[in-house]
Amino acid sequence: AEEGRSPIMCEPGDTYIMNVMVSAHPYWVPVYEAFQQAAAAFGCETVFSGTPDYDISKQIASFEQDVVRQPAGVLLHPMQSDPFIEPINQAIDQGIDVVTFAADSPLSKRTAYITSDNHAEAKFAAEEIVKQRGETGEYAVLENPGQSNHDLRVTSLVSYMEANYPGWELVGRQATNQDSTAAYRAMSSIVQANPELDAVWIPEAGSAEGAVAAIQEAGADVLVMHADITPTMLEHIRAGNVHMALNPNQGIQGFMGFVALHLAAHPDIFEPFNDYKTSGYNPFQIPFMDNGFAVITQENADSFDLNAYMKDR
Amino acid sequence: MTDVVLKLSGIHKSFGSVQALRGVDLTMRRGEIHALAGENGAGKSTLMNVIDGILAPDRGTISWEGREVTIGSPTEAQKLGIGLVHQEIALCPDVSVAENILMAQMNMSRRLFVDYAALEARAAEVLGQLADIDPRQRAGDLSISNQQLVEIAKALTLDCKVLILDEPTAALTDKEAQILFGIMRRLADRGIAIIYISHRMAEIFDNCDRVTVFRDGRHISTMQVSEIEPQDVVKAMVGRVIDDLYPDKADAPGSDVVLDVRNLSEATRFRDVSFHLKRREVLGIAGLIGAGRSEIAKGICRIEGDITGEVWLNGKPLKLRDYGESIDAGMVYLSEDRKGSGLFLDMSIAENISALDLSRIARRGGRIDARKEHARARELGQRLGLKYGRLSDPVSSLSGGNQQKVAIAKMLSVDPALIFLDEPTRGVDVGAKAEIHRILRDLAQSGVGIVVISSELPELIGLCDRILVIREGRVGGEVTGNEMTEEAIMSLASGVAFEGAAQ
Amino acid sequence: MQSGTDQAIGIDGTRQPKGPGVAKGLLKMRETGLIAIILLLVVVMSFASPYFLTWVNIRTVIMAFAVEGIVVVGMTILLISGGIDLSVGSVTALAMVIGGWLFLAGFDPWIASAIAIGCCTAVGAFMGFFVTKIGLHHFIVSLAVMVIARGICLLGTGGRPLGLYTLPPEFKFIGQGSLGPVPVVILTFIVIVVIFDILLRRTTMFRKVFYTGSNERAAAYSGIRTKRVIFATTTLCSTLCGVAGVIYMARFGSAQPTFGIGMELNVIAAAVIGGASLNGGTGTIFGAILGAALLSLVSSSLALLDVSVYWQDIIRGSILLAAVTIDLFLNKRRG
Amino acid sequence: MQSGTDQAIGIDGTRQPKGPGVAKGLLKMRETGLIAIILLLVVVMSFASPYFLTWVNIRTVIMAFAVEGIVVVGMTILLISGGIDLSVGSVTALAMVIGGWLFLAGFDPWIASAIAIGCCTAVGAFMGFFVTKIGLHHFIVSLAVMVIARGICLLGTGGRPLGLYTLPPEFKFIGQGSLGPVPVVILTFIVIVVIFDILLRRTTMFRKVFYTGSNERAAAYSGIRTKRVIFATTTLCSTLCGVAGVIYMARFGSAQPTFGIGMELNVIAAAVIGGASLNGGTGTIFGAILGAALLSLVSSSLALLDVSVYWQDIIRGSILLAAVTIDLFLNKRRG
Ligand SMILES: Nc1ncnc2c1ncn2[C@@H]1O[C@H](COP(=O)(O)OP(=O)(O)OP(=O)(O)O)[C@@H](O)[C@H]1O
Ligand SMILES: Nc1ncnc2c1ncn2[C@@H]1O[C@H](COP(=O)(O)OP(=O)(O)OP(=O)(O)O)[C@@H](O)[C@H]1O
Ligand SMILES: [Mg+2]
Ligand SMILES: [Mg+2]
Repeated sequence: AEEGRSPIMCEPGDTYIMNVMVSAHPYWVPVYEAFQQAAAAFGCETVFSGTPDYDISKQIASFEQDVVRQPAGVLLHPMQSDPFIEPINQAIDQGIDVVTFAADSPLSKRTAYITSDNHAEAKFAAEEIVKQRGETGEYAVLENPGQSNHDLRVTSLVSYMEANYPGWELVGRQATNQDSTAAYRAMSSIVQANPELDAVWIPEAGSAEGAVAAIQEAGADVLVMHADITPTMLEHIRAGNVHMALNPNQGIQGFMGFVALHLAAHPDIFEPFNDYKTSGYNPFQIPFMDNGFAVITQENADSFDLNAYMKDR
Repeated sequence: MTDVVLKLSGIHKSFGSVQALRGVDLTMRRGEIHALAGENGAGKSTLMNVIDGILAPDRGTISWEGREVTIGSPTEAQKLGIGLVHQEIALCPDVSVAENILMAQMNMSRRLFVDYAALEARAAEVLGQLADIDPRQRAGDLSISNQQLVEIAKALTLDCKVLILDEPTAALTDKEAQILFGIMRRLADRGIAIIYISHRMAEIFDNCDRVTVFRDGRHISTMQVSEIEPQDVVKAMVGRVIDDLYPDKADAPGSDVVLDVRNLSEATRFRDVSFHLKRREVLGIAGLIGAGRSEIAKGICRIEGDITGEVWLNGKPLKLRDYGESIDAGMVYLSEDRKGSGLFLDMSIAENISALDLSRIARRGGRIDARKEHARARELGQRLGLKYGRLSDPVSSLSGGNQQKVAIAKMLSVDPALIFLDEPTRGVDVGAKAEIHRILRDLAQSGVGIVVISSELPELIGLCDRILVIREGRVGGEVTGNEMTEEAIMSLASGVAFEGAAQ
Repeated sequence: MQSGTDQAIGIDGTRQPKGPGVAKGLLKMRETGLIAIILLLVVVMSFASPYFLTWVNIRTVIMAFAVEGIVVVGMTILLISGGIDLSVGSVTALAMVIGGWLFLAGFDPWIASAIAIGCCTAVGAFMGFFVTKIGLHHFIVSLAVMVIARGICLLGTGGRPLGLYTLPPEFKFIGQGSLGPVPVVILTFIVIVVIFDILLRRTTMFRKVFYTGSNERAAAYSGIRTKRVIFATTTLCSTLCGVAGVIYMARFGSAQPTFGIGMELNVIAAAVIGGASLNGGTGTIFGAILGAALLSLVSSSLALLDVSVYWQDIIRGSILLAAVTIDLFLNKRRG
Repeated sequence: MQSGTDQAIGIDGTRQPKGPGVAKGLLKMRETGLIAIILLLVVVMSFASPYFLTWVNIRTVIMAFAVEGIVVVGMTILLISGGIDLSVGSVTALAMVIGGWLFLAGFDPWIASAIAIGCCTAVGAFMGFFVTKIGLHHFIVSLAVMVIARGICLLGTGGRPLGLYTLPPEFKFIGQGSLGPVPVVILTFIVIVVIFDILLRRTTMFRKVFYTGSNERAAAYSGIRTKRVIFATTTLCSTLCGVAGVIYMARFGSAQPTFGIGMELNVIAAAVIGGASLNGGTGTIFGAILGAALLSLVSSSLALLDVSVYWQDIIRGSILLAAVTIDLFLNKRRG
């Protein structure tokens, strides 16, 4: 390092890449924003990369191309865990650090993993439903099979309800795959078939948009809880059509993701109280880091307007 | 010359390296029936497409009623008053006959809604002159000859000053053709100029006023029909005299039987058909449109229909499951619908010719020997006088008659034991026709069975040793030798008394 | 061989009832098989679920395909003319995004919608240009446009849905309002379907669509400007996508850049179940809408019966296959 | 007018070089335009990014389409015969899921793979049956099978990917191994492409595919059992999906039930860019693979240049459109 520069700061040109699938998805926007903020604090450069498609081959190709560019590290959202084992290990072997976020590749040699605790979200949602509607009732869930965090949010809630609130009955469970039209159709049918429905839990915001429209059209009194947020759902929360949304702290995810990556790329500054250094491991191994989640209600909705947040950036 | 409607001068048109038209002239007078003759590929259809605005000429001028015009599309041609019946049938198979016939009218009409009742009435009226076809039927369900009649009906509805008929009678029997000539004469009397393209000399000499001959894209001559003989036209077309359109008949057919058909029946289209074909004999099959001639041949070859009955080929009974086995047994069928089922228009000439039996051009292991394929195609092409640029050109770039030659070459390429030829010389020029007749006779002489289905009675009479007449799906009778006259055949075909059948 | 039945020929060459014998005529209609299948499903479902035959549920089922049904109308006409359009989903989203974006930029929502629909028309014209002037195939052109239009949606929104909750109530009315018990969306849908069904069956202008699709060359020889016809049907299909997009925008109060992914297959399937041929020349609006209704009914029924999500795809696919097979046999038998 | 040129005829009706004048022959080949476009892109990219012309990057670009390329081979042959298959993505996923599931159930991975490929063949035969015996259109049958196969994948896995990390190394070798610097996947891909390219250009059996696709009736009138040909090409396409699925399984060490969504459009686009006609009768394997290479190259280049994701779709779609347009003009000029 040059004189006067802390060893934690980047050399000019040090670049970190954030690689995702379906790269146009708005979820990544605040994550990458925070990733950039953290990078700026350390004088590093960043690149946003990945594939616009929902296609594992293409994401692997884009990841491998990132590695060709010899970055300091890659913050990766692996579309699937196992296919990324080899690519991640090869990158690590070349001295390029990899931290995963929001989805993991646990069998690979990635140094850290940062995500929301989906169990915690599901538990919070379950308790909120019971708090609002009492010890007995009927509820439904929409789901998006195949995406692990969405799956977890649903399965955790269902098993938590079963285990702790036997008075609650699951009366509808439909796959709507983040498609608002499908959700509209499914929710309409569920509301028809179950006039006594008390609550619905939706693991993502895309389906929630259609579901709320269906519930409003049917004039049903259903407590809607969902995860993630979109501008439309924010308006629904403001208007009181939706009880609350649980939104993972994307900012923390991106910021801490960068920090974990940057630290992993500068292991020299750390003398751990273990054998890692002598055994040749990276001392900044973090098996799991929880970025937490925020609860969005009518009161605090204004702070979650993504368009307002991104306005001057 | 106030009565000149259309005058073409110095028209040039080339397709890539092929010069289809090299400066031709044509003048059409009001009320005349003007025949256009020329070998296959001489450029007749190309010129008609130029007149109809489908093709743009490379050079040359068109003047309409004394005014120079450019015709950019069929619509513009229609507006001027030009109607064209194409050599190739082009109907919309999914819509009714009535709509097909009156499509151009409907296109021009400013009315918002279609009046189906009036449409059908109008179509029935036009069709009534020609044939018995239900205007409400889907056009795609009609047989080829009926489709041809619909094409003609289409042109008759046009309010035109120049009507072009490009080989309209190629798929028609004499009866329909005579009806058409009657209509043509009436139209001409009303002042309409008619361009009539045909390879049948008799038709030209019976019905036309003037005849223009093309050769190799050039205008050779325009003559007054009354002042010349058919040989003059043939000579102008081919550049030599063709003395014999039909080869000599076999002196005596062999005693052994090549094909023996016994009690062949099918659910709806034919019943109890029995006939045989002796060695060295050419058998003709005649009948009215829709009599079931094609269906019988297709049934024997197992191309279509569930047949009962027996078929013996060269003394052996055939148990065929499909047409592939028929080809293996040496029995092939040349389709009357060359565009729909005879040819692969977008594939090359060579590929078309070898389609029937690929094993002939294959080396061991089923590998295609391109050189063998070309050699075979070249040889057959020469034998039939096929006019082409390269063997790798798509068949669609050939003229109608040359396409027909490719279809025949395809049949000959497998050295068959028996060929059914359905309208074999459809659209083929006189020179080539004589050549094809000679080839068929030679094949018969060498022991190959030849069965010819034709709507052109003179051809059947000239070529065949014996003619089987089919009436409404049954064998109506048989004529040989001197009994083979048009009258005799017509009366057997229609079941009407002798004199009544004569035209 | 002339038949003496009491039937007139329909536009699509099918026989249609004329005068008396409507019941018999109905039996011979192209769409009868499909109606029978749908009725069967309705009967089965009304036994399986007490909620099925309620007005609310029926309304829900219709609402679920009404807006997409507008796109089905455009697709059917395009298919009849011999074309196909894979971009319908993206173009519908494009209308939402452009309309929403203009509204947020301060435009009056009606003007914004009109501009959005106009943009979709322009996209259709763009495709029509490549098909008719350049000579490319509809499939590949619309595939490219599907990708490009999606890209424009993403670019215009930064990938984020636009919240349009502030749309004025009189505009939202076209998506959320009701006239009496009937939602405006359903009324709009019915009006569009009826208009185009009549146009397609009865007018000289739309008959040209059938001719062009059945045999383009033959149509051209009859003086029909087939390129113009194809250009028009391509443009019309995209325009109807624009209309659908604007209605979706009013209904959902948001504009999602990712809306309508995979819509094209659903829409084409509906048209084909309803008798449209992928080779052009045949098809009816009424049939296509029945096809859309069948697909939607199946989905709704499966949800109402709370069938496991993993089974739903299998059942839906099988019913699609069964429906076209049964339909084919009924038409063979009859024809 | 008979010509005495020094050319041999390719099966697809294109002229091919023979003896001397290879350069001239190349200029006349159907695929030349595409090669030119690809070379142009490579030249531009090698200036734009220093990483582009590295072996690792080239390998990555090839790897990105090699396995899908096997599916492209099957699709091209099917397109030539006049068919189309929308189910390729689902069927590829089905092979992964069945293979993975059997392996986890204790089967030897090679046997599990063989069974998985066999199941895909059966799916292809199922589609072939509906197309040739029932008489339905490829589009609608494969659409239904696409949905059904996806459902089976979800049902078999409960919607969650199967982890197959325990696959033995000798099996993983077919997906992850290398012979020298060249990955086995690329070698397999090249072998399959070369074999089918030769078969399609040179054998009588595959010539029938062209005849059938060019004019099915004329083929039947030439004694070709066209239904069998179509049945065979349909089955072959699904079988090659099975092969691709097994290789993916070995490569990723997992089986993803949602794998390959949208693959069909990519695969069809590749074949069409490479000169296959959606109306049947024309196409080459070599061209289709060039098409796949072009699409993959464009995606990779955009990623390497850090183009904004919102622009990527727009650029990809535009390049697709530009490529087919340029190709069309080059062929018109030449032909
Ligand atoms: N689309 C085309 N592409 C290339 N060559 C063509 C095309 N159309 C016609 N030709 C060529 O132009 C020449 C004239 O063809 P045309 O069809 O006018 O002949 P024709 O006189 O009508 O013959 P026929 O009596 O066989 O119908 C032929 O050599 C033919 O091969
Ligand atoms: N595909 C078909 N479907 C229904 N009927 C048909 C079909 N093809 C032919 N026919 C009918 O079968 C009968 C026999 O037709 P065929 O073609 O054998 O007659 P033909 O004697 O060869 O006369 P031509 O070929 O001159 O019309 C006709 O009534 C015809 O309308
Ligand atoms: Mg001609
Ligand atoms: Mg016949």
